[in-house]
Amino acid sequence: MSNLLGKGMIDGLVVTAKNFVTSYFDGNRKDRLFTYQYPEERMKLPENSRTFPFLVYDGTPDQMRCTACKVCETECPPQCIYIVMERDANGKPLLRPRVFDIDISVCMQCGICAEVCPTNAIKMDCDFERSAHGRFETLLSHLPELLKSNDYYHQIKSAEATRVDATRKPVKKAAAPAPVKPMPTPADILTEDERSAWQRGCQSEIGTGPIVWPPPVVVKKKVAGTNTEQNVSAAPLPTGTPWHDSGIDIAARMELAKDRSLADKLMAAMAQLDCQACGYDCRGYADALASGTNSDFTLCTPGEEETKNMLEKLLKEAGKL
Amino acid sequence: MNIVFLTLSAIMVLGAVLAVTLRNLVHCLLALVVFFLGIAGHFFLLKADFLGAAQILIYIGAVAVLILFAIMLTRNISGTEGGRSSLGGAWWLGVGLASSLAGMMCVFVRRSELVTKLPYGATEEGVVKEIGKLLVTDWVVPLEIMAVLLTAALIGAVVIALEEEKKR
Amino acid sequence: MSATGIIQTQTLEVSLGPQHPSTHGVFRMDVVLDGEYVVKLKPVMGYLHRNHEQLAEKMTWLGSMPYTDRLDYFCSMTNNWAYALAVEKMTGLKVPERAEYIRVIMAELTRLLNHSCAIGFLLSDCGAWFTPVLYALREREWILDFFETVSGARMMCNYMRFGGVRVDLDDASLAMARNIVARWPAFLDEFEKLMTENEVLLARTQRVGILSRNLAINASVSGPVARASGVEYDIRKVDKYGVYDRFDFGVPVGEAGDTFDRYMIRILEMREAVKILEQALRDIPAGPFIAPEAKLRNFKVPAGDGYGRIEAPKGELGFYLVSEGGAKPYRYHVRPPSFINLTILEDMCLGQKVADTVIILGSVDIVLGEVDR
Amino acid sequence: MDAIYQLIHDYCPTMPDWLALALAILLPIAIVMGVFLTVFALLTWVERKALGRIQNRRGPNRVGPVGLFQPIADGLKLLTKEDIVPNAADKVVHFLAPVLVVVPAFMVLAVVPVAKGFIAVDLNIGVLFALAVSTASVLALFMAGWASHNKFSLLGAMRGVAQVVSYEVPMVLAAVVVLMASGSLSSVSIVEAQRGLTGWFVCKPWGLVGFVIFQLCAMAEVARTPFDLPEAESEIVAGYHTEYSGFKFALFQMGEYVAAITMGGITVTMFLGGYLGPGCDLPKFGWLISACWFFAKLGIIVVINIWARGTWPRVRVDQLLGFAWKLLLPLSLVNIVAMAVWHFAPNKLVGWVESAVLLAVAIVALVKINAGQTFEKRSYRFTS
Repeated sequence: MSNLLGKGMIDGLVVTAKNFVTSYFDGNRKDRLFTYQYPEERMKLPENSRTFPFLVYDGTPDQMRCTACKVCETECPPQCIYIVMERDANGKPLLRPRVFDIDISVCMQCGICAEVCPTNAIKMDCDFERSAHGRFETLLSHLPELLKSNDYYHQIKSAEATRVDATRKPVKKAAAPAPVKPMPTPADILTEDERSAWQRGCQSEIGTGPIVWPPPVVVKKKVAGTNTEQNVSAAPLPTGTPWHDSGIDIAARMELAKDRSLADKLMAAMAQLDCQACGYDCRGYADALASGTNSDFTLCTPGEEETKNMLEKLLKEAGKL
Repeated sequence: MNIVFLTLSAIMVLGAVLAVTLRNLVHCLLALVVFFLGIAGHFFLLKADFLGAAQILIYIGAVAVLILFAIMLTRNISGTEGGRSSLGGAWWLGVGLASSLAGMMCVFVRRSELVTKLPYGATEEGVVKEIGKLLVTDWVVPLEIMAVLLTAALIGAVVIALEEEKKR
Repeated sequence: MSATGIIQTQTLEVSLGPQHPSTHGVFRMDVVLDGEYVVKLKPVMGYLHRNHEQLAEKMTWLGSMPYTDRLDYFCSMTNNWAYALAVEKMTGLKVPERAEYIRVIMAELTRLLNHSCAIGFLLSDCGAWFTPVLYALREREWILDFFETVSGARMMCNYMRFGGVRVDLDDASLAMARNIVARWPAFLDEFEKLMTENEVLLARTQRVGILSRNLAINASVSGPVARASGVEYDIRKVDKYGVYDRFDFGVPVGEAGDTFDRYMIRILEMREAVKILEQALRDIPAGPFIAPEAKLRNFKVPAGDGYGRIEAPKGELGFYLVSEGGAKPYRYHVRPPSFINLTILEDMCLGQKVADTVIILGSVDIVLGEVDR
Repeated sequence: MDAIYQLIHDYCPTMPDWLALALAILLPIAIVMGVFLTVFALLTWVERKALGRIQNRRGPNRVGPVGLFQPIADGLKLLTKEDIVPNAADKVVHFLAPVLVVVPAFMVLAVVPVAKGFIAVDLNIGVLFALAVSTASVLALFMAGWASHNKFSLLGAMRGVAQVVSYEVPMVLAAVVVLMASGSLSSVSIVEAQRGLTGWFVCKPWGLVGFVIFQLCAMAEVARTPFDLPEAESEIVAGYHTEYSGFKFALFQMGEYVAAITMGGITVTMFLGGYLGPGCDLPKFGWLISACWFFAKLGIIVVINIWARGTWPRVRVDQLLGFAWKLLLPLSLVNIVAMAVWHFAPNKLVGWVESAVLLAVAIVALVKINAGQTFEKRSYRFTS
């Protein structure tokens, strides 16, 4: 201990005095005065810094990279992403999202969506000035706001964007046909309560069963001989593609598809995300494998090992390998 | 001068009456402090600055605080427990006693020669010096007795506190 | 006045918290005071309960990783590591050597960050008007900048992955880390000069809030709190997880187990952490930063259970996981050091002054995100 | 007062006599109030700025140049804030307390000689008046704490009362030395008694000890760190003013800061030679130079206060009271003896040596007795 009582207190005074004086003669500003005077001066954000996700497009917003594969929607820990794939009049997937919403009041900026995206479509932005007056609508980002050009991506994260550009395979995508009729947004079909629950990310509050999306078109049809009307689905959803759900494992899917054609079986083995990582949509890849125009069964990235093994097994059984 | 005197006196009387009639002990104490302040004001009015300052220092700074600690040790501070009024049944007796005492005081003060001359020939400026001299000459025995008394009280307080400490 | 002549006083029940400047979050202490002495203290927790464990059981294995950041929000890196360690034990994933070194670097930097702020807040609780905290925060800025450069976020790093780490350390970031390590001893010297020998601090902390060695062991207290009471227990030495067996460092152990010891142990631990960091930054090998067989999507863990524990800055942080072989954990349990260390708060506070409870709480170093989960 | 009356009379002979008299009384009070309110506003700014720099922050820097108008912004903000009175509070007492905090603080100003020949009221018991009036703040403090009906407030108030009452004793005893040396209670005579190169009382052994005791007691009396227990924010939230908001809170702050300034003023008057300094006797601008001297010395005291606040932790309540009763009180008693020794010494040198030795022995003995078992050196072992 100090031999003189009071020395410790004097020492402390010396330290604070030194800090007081040197804060005025601070060559390297971060040695003493470490705060940034925010609106005037801004920190240079490191390239890795992440805030909220955005979607990258090449060229024009039409050429978005996203294929609506829903990998990010599945993996997102707080479940703040909502995707609806665009389909043409016949229900054929167009490999692009019609609805892509991110609720940034729920998003926790973990960046897992960007990590798991097979097409490098979703990336993390650096823009942190996202405060808004409302809690719901203003903090819900829709597709148009989410889409940012590849140039913007280069601008904020040049090294990473260059790396991505070098590894990206060009994706053949059909030019977007004019949509037949506008797809209802959740705002149109959900009740007020359900909508707010959805916006709060409380999916469990909405109805009891899983949300069927897009909603089946329902027409009223007179039942013969009576005055009653019956609800009949006008255009049933395209069948034949056992619904992929992380709850349905591959064995169950194969069971569902066991009486179907080879192409259907192959497709059931896939992740069925239409992510285009293979260069086709899932149906196209299944057809190509079944017809033998493509024999590489390892292309389904989202499906990973189990899909590869199953595809190999199915193709071997069919004698295609 | 008269206005100041009358106002001060009125405040004092009010404070004194409130101090005995209010239910809440802390309010009583605050009323008492008003009364003390009035006395100090009177001293200043009489150009007895030293006494005025001493009045504030001792009565407000010390006595009132002492009473305060005593109040804090009692249970029923807010005066809400128990139904009885703070004025007992014989309040008229108190009023009578107090007014007769006041009357007697008036008579004796009027007759006293203290009113007409400053004691011991002290000048206005030299009051403090004069008081000091008197305290260590003529009044040294009472002063010492008081000092012993206070010391004894202090030691007593320490002893009680020590017992408390031992119990812990 | 009672018959014995001793003044009988009423006790006063004060609820310190949940809104109180020094309860380090929404924590409540129901204190019964006799004068200023504490005669009874009941910690009340749960104000920040966020259903962490249940959430994790509804989420993919990877999805829980960013949530572990939010446990002890000062030390997201070590939280990540403990979780990753538990999962790696269950899957048998081998972590590449470079990743192990990166993990050590991150964990020890987290230790520096946590301890400097912990003692800063402790001194602030002593009434030092925020000066020590701001000095600690000033140095913490460097570490946070480093974390942001590497992981993309300052506090919610979400950096570790099963089988490695998410982003490699390039040369620039390594230089940044070396710079931090080089300037830290100077900061510690300044900090110690500011406070360690201050007589007021000594009077406030020495022989205040003593935790006996036996009680520390019986209550399974861990981390600096236990070591200040003379318990020689450091998981870095006991388990030698990661590559900790390769570094030469000591574990400081105190005698008295009072608040001052808990303060000093943290300072000494920081000095040891600097030693580890110097060695790790010198020896870090080249190689992959994540195991090649590690995968992100559709990650599944074979059925079974596993307990991964590390020496987090606050003590033993453990994750007990049960898997049924699916994409989600069947059971997910956290052993948070702050929570366990908090259980002995009453024993330390009894007979102390109300002002002491605050600094005793500060010396335990809790983060409510971890206590309430 | 008389000088001003004369001045008014000279320049404005037509003014009625009663008005001139009233002006002569009110003008110095107004000036002193104005000056010290400005100083108060400045002090809050200086304190925040200096604390900021000590803590590696910038301090206020948004309102006006270098944040100079921050006090005005603060005042406006507090004025416009909602005034919240707890339901269970004693409404009248709760309202009176902040007013009563400010009054004594300003009353003390009356006897502080700010410049040569400038004092609001030259009472012949000036110092006693200052000490007496400043004790009255205890009551305001207690009223605030008790009326709020909040346990933290009550704890803070009881701490405050105990603290002020305890530190009053050594403070008065430390002041006694000065009264002995100057032979007067009037603040002006005390200042005038300190003329000369080493005339300041602080330059004498008993004066130095008295100054340190007085300064420590003053810090305790106005609840400055390390004695800020009545409002120790880490323990009892905000102490006695926990339940105050808006302008009432502003009044508490004002009372506290003005009390800190006036206490500093009293310290300067008693130990640092008040307004004395080279040039203070110049015929023409003597008053200005002396005022500068006074405020410069006051500045030093204020800086010490801020510096201590930015550095030291707070003591505990039993240590606080122990410090007053076990160390400061005996020391101030010895200090009086030392003053007597000095006074009756045959010559200056002997007096110097005698009182210095006496005080040194007393300090060492008291520290030994009190701090003997308090601090211990610790060593730590490392296991590997």
